[in-house]
Amino acid sequence: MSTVALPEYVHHYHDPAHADDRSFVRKYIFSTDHKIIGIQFLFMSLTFLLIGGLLAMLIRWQLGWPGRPLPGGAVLGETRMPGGIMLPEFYNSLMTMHGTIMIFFAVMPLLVGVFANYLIPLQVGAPDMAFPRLNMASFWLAVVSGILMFAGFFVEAGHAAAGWTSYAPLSVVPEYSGVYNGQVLWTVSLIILGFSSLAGAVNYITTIINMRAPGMTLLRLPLPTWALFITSILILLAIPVLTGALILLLFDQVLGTGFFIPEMGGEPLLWQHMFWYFGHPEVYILILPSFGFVSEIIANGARKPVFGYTAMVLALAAIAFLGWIVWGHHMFQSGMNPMLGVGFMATTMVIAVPTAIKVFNWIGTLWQGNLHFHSPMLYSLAFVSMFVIGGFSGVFLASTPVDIPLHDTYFVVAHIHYVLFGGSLFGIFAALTYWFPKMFGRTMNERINKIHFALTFVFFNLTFFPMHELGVNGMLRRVYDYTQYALFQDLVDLNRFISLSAFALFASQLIYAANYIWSLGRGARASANPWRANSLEWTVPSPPPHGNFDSMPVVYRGPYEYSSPESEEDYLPQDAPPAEAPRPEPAPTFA
Amino acid sequence: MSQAAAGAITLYPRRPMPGMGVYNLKLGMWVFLLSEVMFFSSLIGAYIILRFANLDAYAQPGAVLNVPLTAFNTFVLICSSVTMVKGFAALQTGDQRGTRLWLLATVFLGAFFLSVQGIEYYQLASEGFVPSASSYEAEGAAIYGMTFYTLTGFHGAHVTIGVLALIFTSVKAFRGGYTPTKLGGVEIMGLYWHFVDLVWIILFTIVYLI
Amino acid sequence: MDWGFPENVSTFGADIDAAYGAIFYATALMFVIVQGLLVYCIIRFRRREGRKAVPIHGNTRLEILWTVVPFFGVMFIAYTSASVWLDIKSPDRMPEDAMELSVTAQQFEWSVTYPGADGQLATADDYSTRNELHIPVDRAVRLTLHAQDVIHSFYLPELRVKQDAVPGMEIPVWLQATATGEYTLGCAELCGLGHYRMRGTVNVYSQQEFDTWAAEEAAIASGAPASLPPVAAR
Amino acid sequence: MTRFTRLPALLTLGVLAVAVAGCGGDGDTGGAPPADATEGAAAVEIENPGVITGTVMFTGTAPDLESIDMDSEPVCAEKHEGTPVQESVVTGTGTLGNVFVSVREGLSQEFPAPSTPVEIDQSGCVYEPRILGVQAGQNITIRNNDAVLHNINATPEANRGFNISQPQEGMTSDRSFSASEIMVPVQCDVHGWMTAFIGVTDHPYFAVTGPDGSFEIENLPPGDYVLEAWHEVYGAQTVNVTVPPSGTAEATFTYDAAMSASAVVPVGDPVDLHDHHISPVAVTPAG
Repeated sequence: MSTVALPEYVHHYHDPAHADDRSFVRKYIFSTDHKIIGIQFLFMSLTFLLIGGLLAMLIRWQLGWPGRPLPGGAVLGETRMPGGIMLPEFYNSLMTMHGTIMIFFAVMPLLVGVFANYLIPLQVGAPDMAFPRLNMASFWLAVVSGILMFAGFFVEAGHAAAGWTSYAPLSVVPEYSGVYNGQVLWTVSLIILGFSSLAGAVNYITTIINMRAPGMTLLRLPLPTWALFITSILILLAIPVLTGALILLLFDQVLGTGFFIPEMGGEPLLWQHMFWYFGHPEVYILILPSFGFVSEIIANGARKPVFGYTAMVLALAAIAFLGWIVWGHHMFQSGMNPMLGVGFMATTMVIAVPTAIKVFNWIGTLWQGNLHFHSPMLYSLAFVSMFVIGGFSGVFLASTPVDIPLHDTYFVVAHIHYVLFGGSLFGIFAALTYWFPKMFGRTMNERINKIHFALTFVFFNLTFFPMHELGVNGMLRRVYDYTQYALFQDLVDLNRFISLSAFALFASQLIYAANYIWSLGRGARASANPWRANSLEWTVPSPPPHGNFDSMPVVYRGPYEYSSPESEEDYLPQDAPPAEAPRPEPAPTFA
Repeated sequence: MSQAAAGAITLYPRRPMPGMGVYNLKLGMWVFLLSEVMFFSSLIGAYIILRFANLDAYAQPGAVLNVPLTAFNTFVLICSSVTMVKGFAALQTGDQRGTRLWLLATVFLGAFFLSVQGIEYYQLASEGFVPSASSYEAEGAAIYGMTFYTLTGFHGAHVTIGVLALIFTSVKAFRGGYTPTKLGGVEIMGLYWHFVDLVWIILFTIVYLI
Repeated sequence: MDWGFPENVSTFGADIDAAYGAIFYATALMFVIVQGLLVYCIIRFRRREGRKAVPIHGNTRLEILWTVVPFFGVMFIAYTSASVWLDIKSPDRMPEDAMELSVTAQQFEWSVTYPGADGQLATADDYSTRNELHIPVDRAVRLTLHAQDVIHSFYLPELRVKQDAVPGMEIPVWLQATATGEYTLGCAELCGLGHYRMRGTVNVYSQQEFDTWAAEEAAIASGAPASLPPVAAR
Repeated sequence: MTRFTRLPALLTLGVLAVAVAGCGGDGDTGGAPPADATEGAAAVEIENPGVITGTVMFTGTAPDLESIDMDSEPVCAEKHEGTPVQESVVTGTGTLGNVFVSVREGLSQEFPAPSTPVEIDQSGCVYEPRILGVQAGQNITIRNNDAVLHNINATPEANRGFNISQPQEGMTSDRSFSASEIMVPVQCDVHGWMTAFIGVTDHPYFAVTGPDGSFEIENLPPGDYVLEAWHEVYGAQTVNVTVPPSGTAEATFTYDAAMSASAVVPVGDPVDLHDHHISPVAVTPAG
């Protein structure tokens, strides 16, 4: 240990006597406070979530009523929906942007931008991130990127239409796609978003490694922080690969190079390898944080320690590691050497193992618990149930021969939505609701949340479960008008049913949005620890002041000491000194 | 646990946790460099794949590229790493003048490297080796030019950023901005510089020698 | 609408369907176990006043059990899948005496080239069809996929074939139909705004019918005027 | 492969971002002419206008036309009596049709684009007309008269191309080209046989011959001109003509069936105008 004292180590804790005298702009717009940045990310990504959902509704209109004019759809213009009839190129833009926006601008920033920012310093006991200004840059780069991505809808010849995977050469050559600047905007926007994610990841990793409070050993970290830590490592290592691939794509698009153009010596499959080398870790970036949130909330709801905490951490790490060696399973039918397919199938199958560990450990956490069904708990239980279905459909797709009929059909669409909506998004609902009192000092209306939960659960399954059936029947994804195929003509009724369910699903989300916005101003005041939870963020006021903690917290135990014999109450905060009773809290607001 | 209750501010003790034993800035730079490793890996990977797919399109070492000139340039860049180390060592012993001079030397060597690379590009371009398809006569050369300029160009961009950052660091050093107890800026500058140097050695081997 | 895959008319289709069925029953069993446990916990351990949860931190023996069992389960699936897969896709295992056809994909059509009377591709008596694949029943057919512009995917749902056609690559595919009739040919990889229209038919004939058809086509092809010089478009 | 270098796109990205906030409208209608533009060349007063009349002759035996296999598109096949053919060579008795004739050199005035659009139909899975002339900036109305998807993929060199679709019968789209270009190839990718060529000029002095090979270009200012004929199979030719005040000039082009072997049809690339003095009738193998 060096004896040189370096000022970099000094962190400012909150002083209640010292009023927060930052200007409005510094406090709420160009803020370096991790909590404000988290909330900024929150509203940005919720906006994109809404936009992405609206795009999906347009897609479902076309699939439910192929070629039928959408009432009022003509307002979108002659180049998109002339007379309300959707054009195929607009359909392709819609499904491309639905995927891109949901993955890069809704789910990823909701999981990482919002919760990594908000939770990590609070859960490790730090006053802020390691690099607050870098953190601010991360948010504003994401805004720039989002604006560029959205701008694509308004440029000549429309937005990117080569799918969110943007396979070359379709994404490169305008004569093939009919898209000109839209495709370039897509590429540039994602390059910028990559820098934003990178800035975030450097911050999260450094903060978790270096800024933990005394006593906060790695195996006392709450699981959300663990999940976000591993997610950050994935971002750190995966995003640069995407950036490299995107830069080559951009050169092909604007400078006339041909990295992915066979006539010029390029390789179309190189794009796929580079994209999926990033893309599969990306899938785990989109689910691991939800694993963390759900573990936290299930333990809280069950009033029990997480079953097999260490195994949970190891499983997270194992999933993240395996995520690097399975990318080829997206390319089984791509013309890749079939022997490689066998290898990728084997590694892909192995991922089921750590995933099974997590699922059984969640059930183990419920076992002999005292289950409080507050709304975050309901969302979390739905997460486990839906994610399991997404995992099982993954086994079908992982098996190379079974993938032959299922690849690029609605079976894949069902799979990704069971994982991303049934999984990630239920996890996000759980987390948004669970940490709402901490973020805004108020509580959401529990009854409305439960209505939202019930509607979402029902309509989610009515929307996406039948898609398995469509896929097994062979219905292709990314197809504007499947009735062109004689084989799929009798699928119209089922598609129409799915579309109606999807509309109801979308409408149900508006209930949550309304409740969220209403609760921001009118919700009941929240105490510091309404869920009677253990981790450090619940030891500070709701919302926490600038600088988070009055003084440095000291941690004595892990985060899941619920129903511990040490305590009279059924919870035991991480910073409560041994043999000291937990702070008195009012009765829980859920029931 | 020492809490210096100096006025309104509570100070973290020097090392609150058994972390990595390095301070934030240095850890952050290490973490960032990991992502840079992945970035260059992706470009180098693309280069290798494209080269194996178009073996005929790539010239033999020395047939197109000026290997001796670039070997000399590589030597220059390695020297700049040495001067960087010297600068940091001088700062640790409190030798302000040495720090400034070694930093300036590093700036000079970095800029020299870039100039030689610029001259090399100019020569190659005037011989017809440009990164587009139509201008170079050799068959299949498009892919060679594209990958060559992309790889070396991205490294050049990193060196450029490094030189600009070194100039900033040097100015700060001349203003006495670094002391033996406050040397984080120089140390992370060095980390970045050594990384860029290391990447070049790999690129030189792959692009010029193999 | 059927509840399973479309009717299978391919020799190896039965193996795929069997693999699908095996995974279906295995996952259905696991589905019942996991969701059943979940529902059981939710009902059995719902909140009761005055009851305190039991603070169990884990159980190593159980955890090892549910690590090892899924591992061998999925490895078994992977092992059985591998041979089916290689029989279908590996060029080494494709039938030697197959009829050779060439398939070219471009926006937005499939063109299939047949060897003429000489049985050889790339000779003068070749002829081709557009958006139609004509093959004899019970005979192995080996197709070489090409793509002109972007990536397409050669998709025959009833024959359980799906294989991307990538520009710059030649990708072999084989199949053997088991029943005559008209089936679906489609494109499974997004290839542009006309992607959804890039479909055609597979006509599986008896060998006799096929020979008749082939003779007719060959006659038309040889009698037809020499095609005009290509227009310098695209 | 022809591809745009879209470097300017990168540079305008920032502008685009602002444009989202600002315009929010439809940026894709293309260069529509101003509403008050009067029709055709009438906008420009020509003193003592002259006329060029002429014929495109054809010698040799015209080839049999390639038949189109429309089996996969019965909706279109029904619209044709007998087997539809690729109408690439349309001949009369010793004359050649579907030749695009236009003035290439000799004009000094500017001619505003007419406000009335020219129309091109897709009917029975062929383009009507196959050869179309249009002035730069003038709208082209593209109509789908078939109950199947057509896409219109225009791949010019000097202009911004487009690739749009019309999935339903009766749909129309308006597009225009901003720069003169002979010829812009147009292709339907869904029906690979569907081909059309659009000649874009920056003046109204062009014509497309009928099967009788005759053409007439009116209202020309008196003067010396280079006239070019373009045919998709037989290539391009140029000829010098002098138009007297208020008079008529004659011009004759002659194509031979044998030219198809050597002709490289200059699509997109303008012919070399300095070649025209060598011989009044010359096949210009461009490319």
